[in-house]
Amino acid sequence: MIDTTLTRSASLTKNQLPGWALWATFAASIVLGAAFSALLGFSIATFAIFAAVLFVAGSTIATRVVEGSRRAADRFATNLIYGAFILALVPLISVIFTVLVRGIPGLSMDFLFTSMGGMTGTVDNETVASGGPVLGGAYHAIMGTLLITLWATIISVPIGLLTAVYLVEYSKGGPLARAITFFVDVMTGIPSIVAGLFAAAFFGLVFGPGTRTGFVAAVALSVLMIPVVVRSTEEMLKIVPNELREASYALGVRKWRTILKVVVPTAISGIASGVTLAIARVIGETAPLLVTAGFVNTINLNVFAGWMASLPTFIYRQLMSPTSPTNTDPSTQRAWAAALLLILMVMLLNLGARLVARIFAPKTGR
Amino acid sequence: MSKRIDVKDLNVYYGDFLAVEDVSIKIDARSVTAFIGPSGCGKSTFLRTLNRMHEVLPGARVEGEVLLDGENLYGPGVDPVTVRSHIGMVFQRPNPFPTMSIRDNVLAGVKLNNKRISRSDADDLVEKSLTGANLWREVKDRLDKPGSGLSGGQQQRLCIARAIAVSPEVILMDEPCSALDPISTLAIEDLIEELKSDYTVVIVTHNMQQAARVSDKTAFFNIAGTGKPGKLIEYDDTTVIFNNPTVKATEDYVSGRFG
Amino acid sequence: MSKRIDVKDLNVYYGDFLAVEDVSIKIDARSVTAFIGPSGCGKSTFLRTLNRMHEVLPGARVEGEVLLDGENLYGPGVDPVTVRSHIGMVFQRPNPFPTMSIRDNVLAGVKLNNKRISRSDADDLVEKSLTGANLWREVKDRLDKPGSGLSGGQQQRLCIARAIAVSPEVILMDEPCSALDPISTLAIEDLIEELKSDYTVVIVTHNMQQAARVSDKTAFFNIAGTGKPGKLIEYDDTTVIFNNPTVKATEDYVSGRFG
Amino acid sequence: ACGSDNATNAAADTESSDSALTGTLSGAGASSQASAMDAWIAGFAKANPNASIQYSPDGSGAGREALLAGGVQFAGSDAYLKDEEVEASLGTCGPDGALHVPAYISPIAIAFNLDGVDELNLDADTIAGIFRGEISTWNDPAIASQNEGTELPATAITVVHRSDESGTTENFTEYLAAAAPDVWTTEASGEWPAELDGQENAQGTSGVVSAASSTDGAITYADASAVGSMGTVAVKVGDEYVAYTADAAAKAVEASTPVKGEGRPELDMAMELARDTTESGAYPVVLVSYHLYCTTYDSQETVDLIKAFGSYVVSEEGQAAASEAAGNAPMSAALQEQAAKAIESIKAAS
Amino acid sequence: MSSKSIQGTGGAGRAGDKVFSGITLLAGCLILTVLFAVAAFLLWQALPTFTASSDDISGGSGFLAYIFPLVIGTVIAAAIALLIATPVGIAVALFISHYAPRRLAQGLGYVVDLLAAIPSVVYGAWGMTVLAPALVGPYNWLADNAGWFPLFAGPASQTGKTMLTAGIVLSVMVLPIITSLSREIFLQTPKLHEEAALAMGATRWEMIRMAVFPFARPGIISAVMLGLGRALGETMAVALVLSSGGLIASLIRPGNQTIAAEIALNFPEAYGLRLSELIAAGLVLFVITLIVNVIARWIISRHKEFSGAN
Ligand SMILES: Nc1ncnc2c1ncn2[C@@H]1O[C@H](COP(=O)(O)OP(=O)(O)OP(=O)(O)O)[C@@H](O)[C@H]1O
Ligand SMILES: Nc1ncnc2c1ncn2[C@@H]1O[C@H](COP(=O)(O)OP(=O)(O)OP(=O)(O)O)[C@@H](O)[C@H]1O
Ligand SMILES: [Mg+2]
Ligand SMILES: [Mg+2]
Ligand SMILES: O=P([O-])([O-])[O-]
Repeated sequence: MIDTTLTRSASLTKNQLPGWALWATFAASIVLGAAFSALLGFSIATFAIFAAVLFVAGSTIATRVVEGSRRAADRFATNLIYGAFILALVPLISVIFTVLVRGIPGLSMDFLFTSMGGMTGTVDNETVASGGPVLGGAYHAIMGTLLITLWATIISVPIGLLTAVYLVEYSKGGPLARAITFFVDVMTGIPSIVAGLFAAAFFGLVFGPGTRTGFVAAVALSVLMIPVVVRSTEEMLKIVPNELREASYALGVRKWRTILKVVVPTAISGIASGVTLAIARVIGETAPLLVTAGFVNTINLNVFAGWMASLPTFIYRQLMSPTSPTNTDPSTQRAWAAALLLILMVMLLNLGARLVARIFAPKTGR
Repeated sequence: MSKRIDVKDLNVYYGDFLAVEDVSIKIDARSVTAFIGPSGCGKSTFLRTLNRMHEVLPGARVEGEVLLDGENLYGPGVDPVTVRSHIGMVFQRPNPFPTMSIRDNVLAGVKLNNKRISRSDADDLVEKSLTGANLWREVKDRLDKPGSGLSGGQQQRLCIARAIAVSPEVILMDEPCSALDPISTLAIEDLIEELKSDYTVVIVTHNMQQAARVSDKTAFFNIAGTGKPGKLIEYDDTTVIFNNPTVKATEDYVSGRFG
Repeated sequence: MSKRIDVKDLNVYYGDFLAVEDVSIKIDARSVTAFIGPSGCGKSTFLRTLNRMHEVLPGARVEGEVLLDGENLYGPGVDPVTVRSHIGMVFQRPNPFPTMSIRDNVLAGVKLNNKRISRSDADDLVEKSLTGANLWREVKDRLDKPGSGLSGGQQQRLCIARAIAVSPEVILMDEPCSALDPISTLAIEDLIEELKSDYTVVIVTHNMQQAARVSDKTAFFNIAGTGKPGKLIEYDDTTVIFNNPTVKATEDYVSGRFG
Repeated sequence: ACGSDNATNAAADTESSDSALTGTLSGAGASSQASAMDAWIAGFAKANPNASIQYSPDGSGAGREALLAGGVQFAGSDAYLKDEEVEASLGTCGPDGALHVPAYISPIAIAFNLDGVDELNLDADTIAGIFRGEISTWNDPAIASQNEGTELPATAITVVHRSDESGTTENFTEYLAAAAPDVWTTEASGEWPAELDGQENAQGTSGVVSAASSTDGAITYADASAVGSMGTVAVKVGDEYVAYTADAAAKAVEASTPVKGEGRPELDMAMELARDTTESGAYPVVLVSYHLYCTTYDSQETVDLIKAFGSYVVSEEGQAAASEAAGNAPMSAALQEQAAKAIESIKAAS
Repeated sequence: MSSKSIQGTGGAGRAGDKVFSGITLLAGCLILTVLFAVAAFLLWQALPTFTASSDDISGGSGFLAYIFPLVIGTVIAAAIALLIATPVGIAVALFISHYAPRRLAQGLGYVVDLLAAIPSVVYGAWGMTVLAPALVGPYNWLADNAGWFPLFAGPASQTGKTMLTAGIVLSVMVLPIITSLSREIFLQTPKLHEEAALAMGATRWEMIRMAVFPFARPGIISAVMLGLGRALGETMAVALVLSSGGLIASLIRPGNQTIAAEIALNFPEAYGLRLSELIAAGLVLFVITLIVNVIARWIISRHKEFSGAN
């Protein structure tokens, strides 16, 4: 029979790192990490870095010596992957912590349900002097963000989905499809402000100069959103197995029904996350909104007329030009509270998308 | 409801590669026809041309005519979707829809086409089709569970149930039993026997005994070598093919008493 | 290089569902053992426990012992990766790596352990394995083409070539021939015959003739009803099982002279 | 549907319904005015509940562009129109072009973050030297010699300037270029000189203030209302050191000369500030932010609104409201009067 | 059970197909149109810059001299962001799809998606108030100990507002994009192929390299491209976090500037030629994205034959 070039251990358990070895490595790297860190003047960050590096190196080398290079590579990869995850959590926790600590004090019913109408620096000065609750709220901005994002979604998701469907299901890789794919990629790199300027200029041309409405902003955001929707949907549709399409065709089902009822539902989980991602990407945009929706302190619920506030512009203005320049704390508090709200909104959206995905997703019973 | 198929001088291509060359064959209505031949000789490929599933693959195309009761499937103005709803198909690999329950999988052909069907009709259809595919007993208590939770053999039978649920006139089966155990295989063979009285059945099989048992006529395909096109070598009554073939290659192939 | 397998009181679960109950079986080194039984009775499930592939599925677990030459596969400190490199597997559905060429597919397992295999050794190994799987002739001119461009049967043979290329001590095959034509089936059966002289081979098959032809011993599994666990009903020399089984169910099953 | 625009819980105003003004005015421009504008808008809304004003603090340049393009009815700008802009305004803003009215006056503080030091006396040359990076430690003799008795540490000076183009920068560099021409050899501009590369910078007034407040040894320049608890510089004018105050700033504005020229309307109030003034008690590092109106509007309704709003802004009451909210310097009475007159000249196209 | 002819039937259904494919085509064309409109808008607005004499351009020595440092700055920022976010993002996606305990994985995915939910102003504010001050110490240490290396040449910024900080903030913003798309694709890797690898005795990592990565490669590239788009186009975060300036090799000193931030910072006060200049800068960014994408496409297409589909 085929001569084996493998070097395999005869026993199944030989050359195994005992279970306690990793814990020992862990303990050693903690101790050594603390020691090294102390040499440089102890800090949590250097300690964590030293300990992590020591642990990764130590466990990899130990594995390498005892179990061989393949296991070592596996252990190394595992360590790095866990490490990467922890690393990714650091900024996340830091940002969330910052937003929570600074945002929670500002959240109140008043903040949720009033606008900034009538607010002036004088009011804030008095608030600071008297120590009373911070007045003024983000209701106008919340509604603005909801409406603008809703419209942007209404515009982008159908266009994005349909385009992705065209690319994956219909195009057969022709020059038009290649052009679309290519330019969609290019579109992802349009700076957000340019999208805003473009929408402003376009509506300026059509409806007269200075046309600023929620809808103009929605169009600007759509320019930013569409490529994300197309790109993520395209990837998700591509990995739907052809077998399923064929099964459907063989039942005499039309292509468009196959797409809508078999292909899209199979990919819906990924599509939903892509759309969520796209919404999250634009819901926090500031620059394009500044030039398209204008900026107001009062409530406007009509996206087709009048200027409109939004949470990101609200945050930006409160941070960059506080209501009272002399007492910026109330403005800062409002800004962080609004940031917290914005994050909560996207969280809810995310939950919603997951629910959608769960309902339609392929049942993996097997 | 059954229909006759006449294939005239059919060449099947994948892009520039000629996979099946110059096949002419007459398949009778109300009969079972088996395609046999070594792997890669183009049985699946040829089968797929009979309901225009071939053209779903990019670059795939055919030359020649396939007549269904005298009408050319590849004629101008013929809608492949209509063709496929007349000519059903079961694939080599089971492919239930992962997003659908077992019940919905069976009803897929009906529901995906947006045909309205009453609840009780649907229940009857599900039961009838699953019984026909010898699966009813095993799944009747979990019709609402996903179809992908079944074993390979169960999945294949589910696909058969799905195909017969739309009652096509011709049923094409590409090695439908290759994943099945003998009991299910027997059930499917019984089913084919039953279907024959109303439908035209074409089946690809690697199993000589199966071909001998179920088919009225047998077509033997062969291939001269890699990169060469597959060809129809001999086509005759099954008894003739298995007992008294005219071509040497056929005899060689069927005389090995395989599988 | 061959090894003996002793299974003791093995229960196999999918989450809470007991799929296979209380199996004890001794599989001799240098022999071919066939698992037969109706669909869904847990043959594949049980087979997968023999190289710890079962636990790859979420929620899947086993109770009991599987001893490979006396060493428990499920013992503490046993690495499933080591187990699997001792015990190779061929699946029911062909699964070549689509992104690798045919050649790389064959070498995939070998390269894991031996990155610096010389070009000529690799060539030899590829040719030997592919020849063993009866695929060499068909693919020798396109070794650098992707493995996914092959027909179903060709793909399955490629997977067999890939499994034997690493020369495991035990080879598990889950219906390896279900997608194959008789010629390839014969080739695989010859291959199994050959492997037997060095390795332990376990094969799941729906094909009674195949079981009868290739195996030394046969295990018959059965299932009492849906939702019930599969059980090992009878295990004996193949001639005994097919000609003189002690259990009625076995006799019923093997006497239907199926596929 | 359940939100309210009454953030301050003000009692509903019933007495003010005698105002007949309706409609919406849109303005855009300088962000320096944003806080004051909030106060004006709130004050104006109280008196005219049926009219509304909206202002987008996009920046002076954007405001001027928008006004000249007809996108807004008024603009706020930290700088007056350049000649070519005046030319453009002649067509789009009526035959007499656009009108500058000063609305917001605020001293620019030179603020630093130095432990234990709250005030420093510096002359223009020293300030320019510091901001050019030529004087790089706080105990430099040039600084010490002007601040006898102050304990100066050897801390390195970190200059923080604006990263965005800004009216504050323009006014500050104008002062440096005029008062310290030997040291500050760069032309005044809204953008910080590119040749002074490698200094710290931040976006917006709040950006520089926050960067400077959190960096030991930092110095920056910012609207005086925003500098918070940082130490500030008293600037040498003539022979004395003047700290920024509202009065000192107003005095500097009074010493200015009007800008005259082709195409500027007669009552226009664009002014050239005398940065190198030696007048006693004047604080020349000051920013004057204008409102720009058209001299002629298409509809009488707009004219009524503009006049009502414009005169409110420059009224005693409007200036007081702004300075209370934004902490800036109110305009002097004389300036208020002149401004009111200018606004009166706005008319509808016949 | 119709025994109708295959000819002429299904007219209505066929129309459905035509209409649907027509609509999808229309959607695609609409995108192209918008894109051309954006390009045309940029060109039209940028035109004065290209015709102006070089003295009138900011910096006084022509547009090329003006834009060059910005291009380099943009590339540096995006490169730092991707260099950090790509490996970390893929690793996090793998962690969620193949490493984390199954029960945890869903929740973890959600947590990382949260990063995408944070608006860029908040990242900017966080970068400015939390991250930058925290990095002053490490930067000083780098300048003291690795100052010989041009990228870490001192003296380090005393506010921590440097290119490296901006790059880190960008990488945090880009991370969820890469992670969430890659994760979805990793989860879709055919079980067949994963099992094939495992059954051969591959370790988990080897299985990932053999079955998961090849399958996911085009998807990963797409994800990275999306992330790159964000990194290139991000305005607010960079504007708030970076002490901008001229071109400089050191990443821990004030200096460098990105195109997007340059536009955002100067747009408010810009008019006339300056405005046109900024828009021309936008156009250049457009071109950069174009070039990067050409390269990415090329990489993907090189391996087309071996793509994981089917
Ligand atoms: N999608 C495809 N593109 C290109 N060539 C293909 C494709 N599918 C099959 N072929 C080739 O066409 C020929 C016929 O393949 P086909 O699948 O029809 O064989 P088969 O007779 O069904 O074999 P099996 O019994 O193994 O299923 C083979 O050479 C095969 O490699
Ligand atoms: N992943 C899974 N999760 C839950 N149950 C499963 C899973 N896979 C299989 N089963 C169930 O376990 C039982 C045994 O299945 P298995 O696939 O082992 O059968 P088999 O004997 O191999 O059948 P076949 O001959 O059809 O391949 C069946 O009832 C099946 O439905
Ligand atoms: Mg086939
Ligand atoms: Mg099985
Ligand atoms: O008011 P600024 O132009 O300095 O922002």
